[in-house]
Amino acid sequence: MNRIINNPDEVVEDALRGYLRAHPDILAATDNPRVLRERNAPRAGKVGVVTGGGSGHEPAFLGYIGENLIDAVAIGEIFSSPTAKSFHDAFVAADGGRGVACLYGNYAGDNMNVKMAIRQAAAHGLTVKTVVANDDVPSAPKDQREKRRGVAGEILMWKVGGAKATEGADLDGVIATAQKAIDNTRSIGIGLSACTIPAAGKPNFSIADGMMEVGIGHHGEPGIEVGPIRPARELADLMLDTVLPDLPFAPGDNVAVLVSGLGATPVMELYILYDHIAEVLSSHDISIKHHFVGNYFTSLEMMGVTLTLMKLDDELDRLLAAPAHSIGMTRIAR
Amino acid sequence: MNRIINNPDEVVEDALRGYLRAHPDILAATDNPRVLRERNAPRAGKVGVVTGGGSGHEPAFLGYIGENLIDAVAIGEIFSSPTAKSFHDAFVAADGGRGVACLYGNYAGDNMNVKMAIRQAAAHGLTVKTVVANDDVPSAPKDQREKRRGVAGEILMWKVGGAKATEGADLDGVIATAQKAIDNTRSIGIGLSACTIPAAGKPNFSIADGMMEVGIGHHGEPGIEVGPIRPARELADLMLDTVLPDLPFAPGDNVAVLVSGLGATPVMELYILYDHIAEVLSSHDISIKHHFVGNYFTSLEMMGVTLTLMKLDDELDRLLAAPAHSIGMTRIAR
Amino acid sequence: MSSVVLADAGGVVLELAEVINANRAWLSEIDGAIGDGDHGINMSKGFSQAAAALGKAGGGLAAAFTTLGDTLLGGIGGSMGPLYGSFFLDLGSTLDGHAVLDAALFSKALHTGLASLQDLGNAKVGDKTLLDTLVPALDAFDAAVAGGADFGAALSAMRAAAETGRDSTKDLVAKIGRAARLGERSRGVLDAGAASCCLLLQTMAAGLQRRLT
Amino acid sequence: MSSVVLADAGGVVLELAEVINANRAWLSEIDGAIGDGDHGINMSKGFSQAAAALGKAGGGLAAAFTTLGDTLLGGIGGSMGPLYGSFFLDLGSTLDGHAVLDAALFSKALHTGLASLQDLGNAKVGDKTLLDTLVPALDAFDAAVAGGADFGAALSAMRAAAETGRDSTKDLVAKIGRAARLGERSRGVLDAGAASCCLLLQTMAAGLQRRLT
Ligand SMILES: Nc1ncnc2c1ncn2[C@@H]1O[C@H](COP(=O)(O)OP(=O)(O)O)[C@@H](O)[C@H]1O
Ligand SMILES: Nc1ncnc2c1ncn2[C@@H]1O[C@H](COP(=O)(O)OP(=O)(O)O)[C@@H](O)[C@H]1O
Ligand SMILES: [Mg+2]
Ligand SMILES: [Mg+2]
Ligand SMILES: [Mg+2]
Ligand SMILES: [Mg+2]
Repeated sequence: MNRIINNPDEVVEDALRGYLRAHPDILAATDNPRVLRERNAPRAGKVGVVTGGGSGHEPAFLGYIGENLIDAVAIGEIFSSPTAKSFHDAFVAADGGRGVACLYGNYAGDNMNVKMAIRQAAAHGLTVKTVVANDDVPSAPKDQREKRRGVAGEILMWKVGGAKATEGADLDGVIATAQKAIDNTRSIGIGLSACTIPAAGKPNFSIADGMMEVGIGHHGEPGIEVGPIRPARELADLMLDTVLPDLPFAPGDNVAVLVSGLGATPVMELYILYDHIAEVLSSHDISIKHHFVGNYFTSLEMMGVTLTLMKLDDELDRLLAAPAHSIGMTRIAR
Repeated sequence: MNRIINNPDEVVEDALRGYLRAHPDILAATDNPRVLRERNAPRAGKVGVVTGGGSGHEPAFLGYIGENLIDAVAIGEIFSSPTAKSFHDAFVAADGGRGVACLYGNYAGDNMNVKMAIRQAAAHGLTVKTVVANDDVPSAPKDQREKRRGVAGEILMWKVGGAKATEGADLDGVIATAQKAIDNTRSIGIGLSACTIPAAGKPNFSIADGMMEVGIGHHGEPGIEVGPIRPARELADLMLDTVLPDLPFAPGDNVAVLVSGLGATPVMELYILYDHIAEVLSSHDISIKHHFVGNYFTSLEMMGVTLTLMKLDDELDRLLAAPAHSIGMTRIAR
Repeated sequence: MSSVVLADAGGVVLELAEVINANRAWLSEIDGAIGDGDHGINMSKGFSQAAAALGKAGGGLAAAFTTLGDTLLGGIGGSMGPLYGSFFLDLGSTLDGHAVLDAALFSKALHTGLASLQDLGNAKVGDKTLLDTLVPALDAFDAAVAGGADFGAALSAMRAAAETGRDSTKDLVAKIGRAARLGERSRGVLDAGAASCCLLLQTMAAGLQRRLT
Repeated sequence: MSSVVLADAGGVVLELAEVINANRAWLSEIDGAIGDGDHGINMSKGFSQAAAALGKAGGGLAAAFTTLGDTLLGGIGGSMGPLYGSFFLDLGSTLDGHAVLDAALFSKALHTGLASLQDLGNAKVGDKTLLDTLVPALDAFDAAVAGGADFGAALSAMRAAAETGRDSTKDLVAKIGRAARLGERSRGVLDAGAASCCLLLQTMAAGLQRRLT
């Protein structure tokens, strides 16, 4: 394990110090060392937008703290849900008096900790409602959508939810729009190599040389098929063949496309893949209105890629276009 | 080799198609498929700013095409200098009538190809002057600075040179400032794992588990010391102990700091390192005025990191602060 | 020999922390086979924090369980934080206000904890989780008591059943948690949570047995 | 038997492309030992492009060399593009306007090419580069001619010297290029450019010998 760390059990603490030091124009600390907030949060009169999750996915989650995006984030150990206490403290850090929208991903630990945090918040009169992202198509059949994991689609959900909150919507409005966002979003990942949690010191799964794991999860959760790597253009087909029929996306649709590396895949390869994806979408008469190509949601030093598609209506289009500034994503007004 | 590619000999072509498709708001094609230009280049009356280099370092080089940055880039094969013809065509693409500043890195191939390209340009009356980045301290002793490689310091040189050209400086002015920028810049890299050129199919060097190569080059060029990996805080010391005395940087100095991952190192580790670097600099009474932490200049899927320090005067400070928008770096006016 | 004086028994929680720390690597290794290899890390982080919070003596057992539960909830996150956290919180609140722990109170505490754990985690016996240790261990305890065993003997029955329960997970296919997606591939190895739960129940039983008066 | 009719000899360049393509993997392997493992890839890319540009016949040799030089310069970049590119461009321009190639003209062409190559690359014999093949090969050719050998015999001398030159790089420490930073670690293996240069000179010599009239 060749890593730039001190004590492997303290990588999160050590990194958070660096993030805070590097981005005082965006981030601020809170009393809970595992909760960061947008430096102007809470904003009075705005619905607070919160997320949280395990570390090792940077720039997710804290990289999406920013104006028009996320107000506060609860930060867990590597690949491990934040505590109920951290979720609760993030709610408090984001609360501007109109309630808090907790937009997070569907993982057992997160579900339990959020549930307990909401109980705690309710006890002192803070209303928190949730949207649970479940965009990862291969993680369960369509008729069990509630079992699907949340993956990079969360980023688009945050972008939409954050912009909606800034527009002044009330809590139910933010929740409804974020729910619509994720309901119209589908993802799939392909893993090309394993990764190592520093405290574990060795990878807890493996992908052989020349092989890929289709449908892999963000923590190396097994996918639906292990097989020899195919050329990029076939990977694009394979990913779209899984994602398109599931919603389904149809000719004439406008979409947002997010191609995210899992960490170690060279960025040029994401562009190779994006080129094919754009080509196939255009052949289906599906128009890309927004696109993101880069390392937006990673899994430490895993090689591989995720594809996320969101079907747009006018509202989602407008909210995705809204300017935003964060470590992980900057949208400039045009 | 677990990669998202088609024909390994055509990764550059395939990726360029994707880059062009994804960023029409920034990039434009030229007649030479290995030359990209800023979409509004050439800008009449502005000194053209050009760079070029091998591929596999993304977002370098093409990721720094943008307003206030680079006008045109010559693109080589993976880790291999662009052709003389491509450098020449990039000069033409950037030429707004006031000459062209070619700001590139000190590699044998680039030196030769730029030299031939300049001859070709001179033959039809286009003046091109160069600044050759040589910021990589471990690559040669101080009294042989002309032998040192150019590494991530090039990015700061481009930022400075690009902003200077936009301010309306003439060719000599842009060259003088870019030269000043690189003369005040020092870098060092530490490699933690090897990388594989797709067309080669296997790594051409290796770094053992638990070992690091101090002073490694951007293509895996051997460094000055191979030894067991040390904790992040000692790596920060080691890097600064090499870089600080070389210029030298002194108490009271204002600096820009760039911590760039080599590709596969998780971004959180760059922040762990940055935190220590900032701490040590502050203990030396050196003030960080600008900082960049992320994957700014990579080497395919190598693990590792480079540290770059630039000593600032008022002009360098102003030019680094100027807004810019590119794939690899966005600076928002504040 | 059928009850424990609670005011002196906080040390039991320190013993739990000890056994978890001693088995940190082993628990992670089991988790590594079909999970993400961090169960030992997660557990030892939380239990060490709790031990530190309790200090050397450990105080009363009710307060010690509450501290452990609070620390797990506030300190480790993941699934174990809320699951073991609410379990131990419930143990603490059930014992709170009592001077002595007997078989009936112990059973009530464990049932309360189990209910929270199931409410939160939605798992059931056979899903290859820590419930496959906890539920049969508790059943064995209750059965022993119903059969006339005293507290100490019932604790011995619980210890044996915990181990059998833990081992039962070897042949199970995971239905919940990270390992669930492995399907048949998850068969043949122990479940990490079942292993830690066995350590906890056995150590708790032994600790209480030593304190029986 | 002492000259080659240039108008028919463009096929020599196709033979150069053939030998480079046939040795693509080997050249990359040599480069991989102390360089970055792409010499075969780079060379075969440029030479294949040139062969394609020339078509089947190859035309006159002067034009074929010029096409090769242009293609290398415009097509492969790196160090090999400008170095081999200007070398072959010079061969082409030296031969241009001549009907036949004799020993004197061949020597002049190689010397012109060598001069550009050295002007551009700043390497010298002993630095462990292609010059360690090219310079002794050219010297041997000149010496043979000076000693009274005809063109064909001088080409044979050049072939032998190219191989000796190539092999001499095995014991050298690289002074230039990527391998230079390896210092002593670069000793013990051939230099990739010296190997490709040997293939080129030997194939060129053989091709010219077959065309001697
Ligand atoms: N819903 C659940 N109910 C009960 N136990 C569970 C549940 N989900 C997971 N577990 C237990 O958690 C253990 C894994 O814990 P740990 O490795 O610490 O957390 P994580 O899975 O987040 O890495 C599993 O072995 C299993 O026994
Ligand atoms: N300055 C130079 N002069 C002559 N030959 C050189 C010079 N630099 C490098 N070479 C030759 O180039 C060869 C490497 O070529 P190649 O692998 O294609 O390029 P790169 O080093 O850019 O990967 C070396 O083996 C050496 O013979
Ligand atoms: Mg975990
Ligand atoms: Mg090369
Ligand atoms: Mg685990
Ligand atoms: Mg090479």
